[in-house]
Amino acid sequence: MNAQRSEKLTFALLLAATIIVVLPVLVIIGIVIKNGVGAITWEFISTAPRDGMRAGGILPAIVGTFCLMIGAMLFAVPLGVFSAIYLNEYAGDNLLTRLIRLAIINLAGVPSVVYGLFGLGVFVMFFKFGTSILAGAMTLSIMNLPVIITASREALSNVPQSFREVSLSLGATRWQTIRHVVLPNALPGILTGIILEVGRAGGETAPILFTVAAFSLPFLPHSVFDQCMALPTHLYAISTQVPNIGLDVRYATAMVLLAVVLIVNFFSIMLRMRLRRRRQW
Amino acid sequence: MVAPNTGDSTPAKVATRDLSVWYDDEQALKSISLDIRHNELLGIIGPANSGKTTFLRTLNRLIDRTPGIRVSGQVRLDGRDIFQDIPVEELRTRVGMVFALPVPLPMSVFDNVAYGPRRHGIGNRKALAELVEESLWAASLWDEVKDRLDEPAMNLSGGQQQRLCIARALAVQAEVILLDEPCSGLDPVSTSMVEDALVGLKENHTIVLVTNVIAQAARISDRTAFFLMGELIEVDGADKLFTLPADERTAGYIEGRYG
Amino acid sequence: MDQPIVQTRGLNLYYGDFQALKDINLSIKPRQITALIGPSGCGKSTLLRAINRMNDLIAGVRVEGEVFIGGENIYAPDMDIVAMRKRVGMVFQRPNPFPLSIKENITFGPIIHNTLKQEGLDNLLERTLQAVMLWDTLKDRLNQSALSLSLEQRQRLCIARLLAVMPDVLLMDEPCSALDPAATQRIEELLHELKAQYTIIIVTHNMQQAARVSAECGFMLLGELVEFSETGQMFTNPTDQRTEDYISGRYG
Amino acid sequence: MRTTTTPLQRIWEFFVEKLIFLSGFTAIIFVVLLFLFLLKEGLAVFKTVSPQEFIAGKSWYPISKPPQFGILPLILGSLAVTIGAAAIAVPFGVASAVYIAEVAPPRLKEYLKVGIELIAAIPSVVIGFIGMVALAPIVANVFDLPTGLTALSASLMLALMAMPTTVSIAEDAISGVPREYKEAALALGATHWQAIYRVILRAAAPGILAAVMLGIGRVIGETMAVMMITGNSAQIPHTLLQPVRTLTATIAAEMGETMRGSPHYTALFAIGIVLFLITFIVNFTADLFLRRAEARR
Repeated sequence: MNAQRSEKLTFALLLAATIIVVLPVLVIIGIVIKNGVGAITWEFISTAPRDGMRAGGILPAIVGTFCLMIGAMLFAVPLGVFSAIYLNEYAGDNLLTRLIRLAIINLAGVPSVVYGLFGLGVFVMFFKFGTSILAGAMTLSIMNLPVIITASREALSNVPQSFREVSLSLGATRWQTIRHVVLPNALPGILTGIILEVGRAGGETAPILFTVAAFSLPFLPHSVFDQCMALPTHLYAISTQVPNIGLDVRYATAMVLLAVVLIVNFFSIMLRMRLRRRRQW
Repeated sequence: MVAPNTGDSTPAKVATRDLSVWYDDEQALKSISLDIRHNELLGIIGPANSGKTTFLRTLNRLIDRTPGIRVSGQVRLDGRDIFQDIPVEELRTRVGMVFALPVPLPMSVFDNVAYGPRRHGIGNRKALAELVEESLWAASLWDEVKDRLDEPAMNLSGGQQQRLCIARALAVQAEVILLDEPCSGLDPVSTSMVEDALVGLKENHTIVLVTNVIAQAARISDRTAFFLMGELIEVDGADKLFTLPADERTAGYIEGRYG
Repeated sequence: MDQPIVQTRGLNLYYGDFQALKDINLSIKPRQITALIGPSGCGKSTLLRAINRMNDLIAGVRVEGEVFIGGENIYAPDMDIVAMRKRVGMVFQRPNPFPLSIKENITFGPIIHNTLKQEGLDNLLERTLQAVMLWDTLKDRLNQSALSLSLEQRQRLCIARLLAVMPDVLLMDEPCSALDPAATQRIEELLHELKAQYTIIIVTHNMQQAARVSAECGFMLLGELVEFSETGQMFTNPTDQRTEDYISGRYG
Repeated sequence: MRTTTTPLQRIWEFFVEKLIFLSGFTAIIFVVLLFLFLLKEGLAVFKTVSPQEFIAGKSWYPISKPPQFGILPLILGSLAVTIGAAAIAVPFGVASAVYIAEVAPPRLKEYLKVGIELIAAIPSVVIGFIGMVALAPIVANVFDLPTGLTALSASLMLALMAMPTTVSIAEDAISGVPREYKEAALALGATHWQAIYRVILRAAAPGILAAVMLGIGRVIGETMAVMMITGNSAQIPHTLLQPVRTLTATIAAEMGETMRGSPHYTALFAIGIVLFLITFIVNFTADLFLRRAEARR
């Protein structure tokens, strides 16, 4: 077989592998929608569960998930973005920054359930927040931190050095340079990373399992020290803990969760595409 | 080493003494002693990696940003040591820099020129407008862009962008302007417009022009310095250096034996 | 007079809407060095890369006209590009040896073209490295990484890697721009050696280099081939005003 | 206009910069805190069992009397699932990384990347749910098993979850190989595929290894999906067709029922330490590879 022929065959095989990798995601989304859409009613998304979660809706879980997403970002975003600025704009390459870098990649790889343990011990027990929205949001935010730092740092380092040099050569200070030249140009990239993590905060289960989640709580939270329901834990509970729940209700819950997460991701993808089109340096 | 050229009676605007620069273990500049006079246009020529750009970036301390950099010796601006006596922001305000490729910031023409003054606390719209006009005028760009001030600076042609960068340095009232091969990306017409702008600026500014085109240095510089492998080989009036160089290596470079 | 080995006829090249080459008609004679000069952005590298279809790699490139290598139009639809590139080798601005051993760099071409057995490994290594004057320095360290070499040695290795596939034409895109004066001089000497066997087309931003090494020379400006003539003629008595402007340093 | 900054501005900048420095250290503080905390709570288990019994003990019966805390079945459970997932994820992941980085036309490349990102976006509890209700019955049918909740089902779903990490990092590594190598190879008359497998893949090898490691790290740390699909039986696995229980699932499933400070509670934290150490090693090695890849450019 000559080189060109074997090349064609190999590329076809690679394409096949790629399809096998990407196709399941569409299958999963398809299955969830097909089986769940029938059970989605206005009542389902606007009322609390009744009858041991076998009837009624999932409103408290939706609200709880949004509370956790927002809460997690309140902590993680400022801390993460500032850390990224430090690492990219101020820190040189020395032992300390290497340690920080190592810490960040390690944090990014820690299993989510270990974050759950950490949140349980530190926020629930040590700081005595109890199982609460506060403890859960803090736990999620620490889990989100490394990714936000990494994404922000990448966005910052994509701003051309020449922009910084121009600003400095005009006598601007370091912070002025960051504030007026670097940050505005890195912002879309930073936002992309943040939105991605909002989605992850909404979909994670293990870290909130013992820090915030209520099994069933048919009313909405009033303060950050309340427990709340959340979509992922709710799906877990009705799938494994509660017998005799209609499969369509479970699929519908999965569909709502998937919708929340995918819509958030969709925004992130749109933002990045716009960013790529706009960038011209 | 070359003795500092002090034949002129006016004190130097910028003076370096035994200036050496290392990148980690590699010495990029070797004991440079050079006086740059008030309101002269000093050309710097030399092959790639001869230290021209390093020299330029040392004069306004942009070199500080390079990891692993080490500097020894002195640089004085109007007699004051730039590493000790002058805050770095002030130094960079007074000693402006124009880079090899034009770097318009991603904002409008007006905002580009106003960027520096705004950082120095000028917020008054009218004062800014005047300053912008003056600077663009001095960079020989006003007529071409006066109706396009709100357009993104990226829309200008290469030659216009480069003059915009000069105007930007003028807007913070730079006294010394450093230019690092400013015409390397430009066509002949744009090149001659930038050159004309530089010659016009000479009246009130000290200009240091690094160039890889020997003819450009010969055309517009008052004096020319020749760098080779981190050393200052010689510096002399352009008429002399290009016709009767004192050093064999300068002659070799001008005749194009290397580079 | 030899037949031209490379010929372009009405060659136009576009990057999207931008026309980078305008109606280029060029004839390159075999076994001599031809230089292409001009200010940056004039299209000289683009023209060079059109001669072995390296431009195919760039999205949005459109080519009109013909390029003949030894009488064969390489832009013909049924052209075997791979076989053509084997005949028309290229040396790049930045030396780019593969991150493999010195030996693997040299054997790369012969292995993919199944010619290694015919020549034999030892012969191949000695022939190519001798030709670029690296044999004596490197013969005992052929298994070391090519990235351990100096810039000049890397560029020589890249040339040796090319000679291993026995091309007819060598395209060189500013091969000395990353090198210091002494290395430049030695590479130029190497070019003089090589031209006995190979047709060399060199793109350079250094006019003096073109004057030193080439027999014929083309001056390009804004995508046009302004002037093409015998090198001595071009540098002493150019026919076009723009050539004269460039040679006397009015640009850049 | 020489006066450049006002005192107020300077004070403001001072504080902003200090805040920035402080944030830089928080990441380190959290890692140290996380590890110290796990140590503090987890090491107490060794009052009840010896380290050998804990790591090599063959039975995990935390609520029998006396309780038995041997995590060997859990380690082997994690291992079985991980090997199964890696066996699928590595070849397919690397193949599609090559396809996306080198072969796919630009338009298709965009769509494929979005598709890969969507996989990453699906919450693991949804993957677990689908595995449980849609995949497990199929597996049970095909292999004629009493239940489809097995290591194999989990491996299949986890391979999918490892994909985004593996593909995108490997793709970065491949696209990061300097263009010049490819040009040089093509200029020697190589076909595109010859350039890929003889030069590009070898130049990208450290990055691809890192991608594989990080994908595996993702699988080891995954919790919800394995908890829902593996069948959660803490026995030493002999084939992929039987139920297993992983380290992560054990923590998630049992933490809700323990008393604070009880041996069971500390045992779960000790499992946390084990997980932390495993992922630390995985990430650390992957980072070494990545830095080697970077140094090569």
